[in-house]
Amino acid sequence: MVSTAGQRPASRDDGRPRPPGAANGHSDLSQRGFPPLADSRLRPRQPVVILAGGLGSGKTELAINLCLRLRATGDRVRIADLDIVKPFNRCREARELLADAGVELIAPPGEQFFSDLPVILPEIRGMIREAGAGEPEEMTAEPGAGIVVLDVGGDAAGARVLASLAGAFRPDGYEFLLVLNTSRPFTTDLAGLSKMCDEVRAAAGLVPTGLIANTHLMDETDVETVLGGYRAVSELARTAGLPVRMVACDERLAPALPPSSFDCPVLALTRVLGLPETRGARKSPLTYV
Amino acid sequence: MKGAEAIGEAAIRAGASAYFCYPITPQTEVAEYLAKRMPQVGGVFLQGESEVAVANMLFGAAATGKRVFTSTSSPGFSLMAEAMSYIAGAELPVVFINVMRCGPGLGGVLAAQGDYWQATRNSGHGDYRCPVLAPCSVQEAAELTVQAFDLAEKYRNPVILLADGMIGQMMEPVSLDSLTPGVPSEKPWATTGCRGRDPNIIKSLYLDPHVLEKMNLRLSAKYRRMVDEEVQVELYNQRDRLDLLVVAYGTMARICKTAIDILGEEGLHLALVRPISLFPFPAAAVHAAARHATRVVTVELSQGQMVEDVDLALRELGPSEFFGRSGGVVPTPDEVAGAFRRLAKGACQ
Amino acid sequence: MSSVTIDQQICKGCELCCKACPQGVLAPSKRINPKGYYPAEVADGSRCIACRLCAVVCPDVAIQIHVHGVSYDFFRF
Amino acid sequence: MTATQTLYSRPEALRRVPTHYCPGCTHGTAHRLIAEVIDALGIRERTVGIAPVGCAVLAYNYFNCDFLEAAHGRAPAFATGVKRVRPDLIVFTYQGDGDLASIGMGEIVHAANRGEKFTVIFINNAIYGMTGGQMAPTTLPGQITTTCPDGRDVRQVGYPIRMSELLATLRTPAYVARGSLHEPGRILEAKRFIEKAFRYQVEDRCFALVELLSTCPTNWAMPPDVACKWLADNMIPYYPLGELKLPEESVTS
Repeated sequence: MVSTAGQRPASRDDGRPRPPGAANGHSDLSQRGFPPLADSRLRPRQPVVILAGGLGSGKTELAINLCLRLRATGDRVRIADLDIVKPFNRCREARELLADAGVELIAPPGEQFFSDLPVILPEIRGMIREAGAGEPEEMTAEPGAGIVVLDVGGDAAGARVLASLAGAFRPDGYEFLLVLNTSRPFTTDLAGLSKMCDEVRAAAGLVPTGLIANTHLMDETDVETVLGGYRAVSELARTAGLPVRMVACDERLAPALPPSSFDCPVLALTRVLGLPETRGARKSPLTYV
Repeated sequence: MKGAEAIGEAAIRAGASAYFCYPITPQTEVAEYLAKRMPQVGGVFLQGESEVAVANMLFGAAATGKRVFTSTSSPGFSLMAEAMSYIAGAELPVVFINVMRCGPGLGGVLAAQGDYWQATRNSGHGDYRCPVLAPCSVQEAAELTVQAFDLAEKYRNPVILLADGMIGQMMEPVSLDSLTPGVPSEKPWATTGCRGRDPNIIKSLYLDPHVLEKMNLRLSAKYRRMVDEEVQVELYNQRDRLDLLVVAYGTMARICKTAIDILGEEGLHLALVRPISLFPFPAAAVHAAARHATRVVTVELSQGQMVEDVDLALRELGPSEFFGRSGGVVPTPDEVAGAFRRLAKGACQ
Repeated sequence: MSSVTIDQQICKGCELCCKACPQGVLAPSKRINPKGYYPAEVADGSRCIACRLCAVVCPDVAIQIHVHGVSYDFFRF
Repeated sequence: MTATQTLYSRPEALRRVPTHYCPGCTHGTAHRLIAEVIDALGIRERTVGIAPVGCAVLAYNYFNCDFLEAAHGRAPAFATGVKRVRPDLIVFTYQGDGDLASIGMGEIVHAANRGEKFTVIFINNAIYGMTGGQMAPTTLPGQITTTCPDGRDVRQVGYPIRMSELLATLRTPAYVARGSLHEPGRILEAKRFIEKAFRYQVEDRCFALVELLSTCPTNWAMPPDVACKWLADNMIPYYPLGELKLPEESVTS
């Protein structure tokens, strides 16, 4: 009565090569630490960085990585969890990891931490305004400056939250980066990417300032996946008149990428949120403080 | 793909031509995905005024012989129970996807497995059963969605896909090309206008108690056939001698596998039986595996529901130990491994 | 010349037709039928003017109306 | 013309079987009018009817077309399901006042508001018939039922709901009319309303609802002819007859 479905090998026994530790989810991310940003081109050009894009494009993993790397470089980093779309895989789930590293997380307090209510804390508006008050060069040119990262929910639905914060952003005082994964449904070709870009722009009421190519297929990502994604995003960049700010990819794959392939820097990502069975960022059941 | 999207796309591959829904966290992504996709494939997408209405729309649409489905989460699933009874009674094929959240009452939006009883016994009134399939990965969610449509048609019965928020939100690569839906069968019973035949009437009311009992006996034979033919189970790490046998399904089974691996490195032999079909429950597989184990533990994201089926399956070997968290608290692999370690070592003493 | 027939299997004896007939053609039967009630029956068929009002009010569709020979359709509805 | 001619006989869309309705109950009249309209429009072989919970639950035994049996109040949701996946079929629901105006209030309002292109026949006899004469949402002020033995007290349970008026307020184009089945002239008028309601669907125009004031001699505790008079004297003043909404008149912008 054991079906064929049941005889499929369990996911970890499928023979694919995996880095040590991660295979059993044994890596302790807080002990391991995150390295400072080596390539200065990865540094934000403005004190406020908005990360938006399609649902499941990898915004949150990217936001957490960027924050931890900037923190390691010496910046004061604050990250606002603005995901009002879904109650799973939000950056608040890396609360312990961020706190250990000294990154300030702004997420709803108390039991609202767990809700899917559209809770936009009033201090977020203040934080954006305050961060944008100084001269941009002073703020971001050197490590030690204050940086605010806004991790926005997916698709146009998630980007609407930005429209509600209109007025807080100083013109030219923010970077609005679209994270694009061209292996996701609806964004596999130029038409889909353009549509996503337009919808997010319309919903946010802000004009994007750059693109991030983050094409991946989780553990099945290979070099060609990343290169193909970069090509598609570059095509969009030409049509939309926007720069590709960076390519992001899993740290395990980054060394294999030919450096000459890109006109932009590469951000190597450490998988943080992971799956429920991994022993990564989650040291205990999710709690708030 | 995310689990929610994979379910939606798999349903389209399975030939679903209509999807009715009412938004509820944590599965609204299915609706949002299909709002875009159904029009592209010429299918029907409709957001109804309530889960009550949605489930009854499914009755009407299924009565025409089309493949139809919905997705919801626990409180919405309760509201659909009325129509499920009628759909089971009228013998219509409909797929219900329940992405469970916490309860009771409004509960919370995080992952839980508290609707096991509701799904595997029956959600509504009367003497009926539905096949219940519980995926533990995005790929499996897609495959079981396709299977659900085929099963619904095979038995002319509602079929439930029971997942939790973790499965719905999890992103994993999916191969949709491997999905092989069965060919939709002829449906001479469908209400499509009586041209060239006598009128078809789809109903579940039989006033004569003897006629009604006969119908119930016929349905009950159908449910027994499901028990004989539709059991699905995954066995993980089976050995001849086990320190502990674990029974878990869905997301909880994934966490248990990591815990089993952790203890394996410590020299403890643990195995997992993961029911894929919750009804019919893989009782024989549980019993067979348990004969090699000194102890059995059932692990759930609830305070203990499936454990009753495990106890029934264990018969003379039972009862099972139980470990569960609820309220949306998902235990870490280390926490689960700790519980297993205590049970396994306790068993050795 | 017209005639009214009442299907005794279908009629339930509600008498709405008897009340509706402007000519007094129909009346309740004086004999109880095998089902235990008094169905409507044609008391004086010669007075029928084929107005069809009996059929219009009959909730049980028990009435048929036929016209023999030349008929003038005075009641068009 | 010299041959024998049949001036009136049973429509094809109605089977020749005795109904279970009480003597003088106007459900039968409503069934006949619908069947005549189905015949007149030549749509019997592509019609799907939806029976309610209530006295008319067995309607599928009487009509000669495909039929579904709905859960209490949910017939408009059933009809939505059928019509959305098979717009070529002609779909009608047949619902009583408890079914449509009480437990099924949500379904009917939203189906009408979405402009679902099916036809609703709403039988209003101001009482729950099947369950034995309890108060309905349409029971008249002061009217005695088993659950308001001293007469409906509007201070306790509010006034009867005028469903047709309520639905006619919706912005979505629709056809809404109220007829009555208590006398020949009104029955013929009701048939015109029903025919119009089905024709709008055949032409794929709009949602259509015809409310039919009906009698319940048994639960009203009066003989059929007295019930017809009671309807005329008591119901019509509260539930005025006529067409309440035409799709042509609706504001569509």
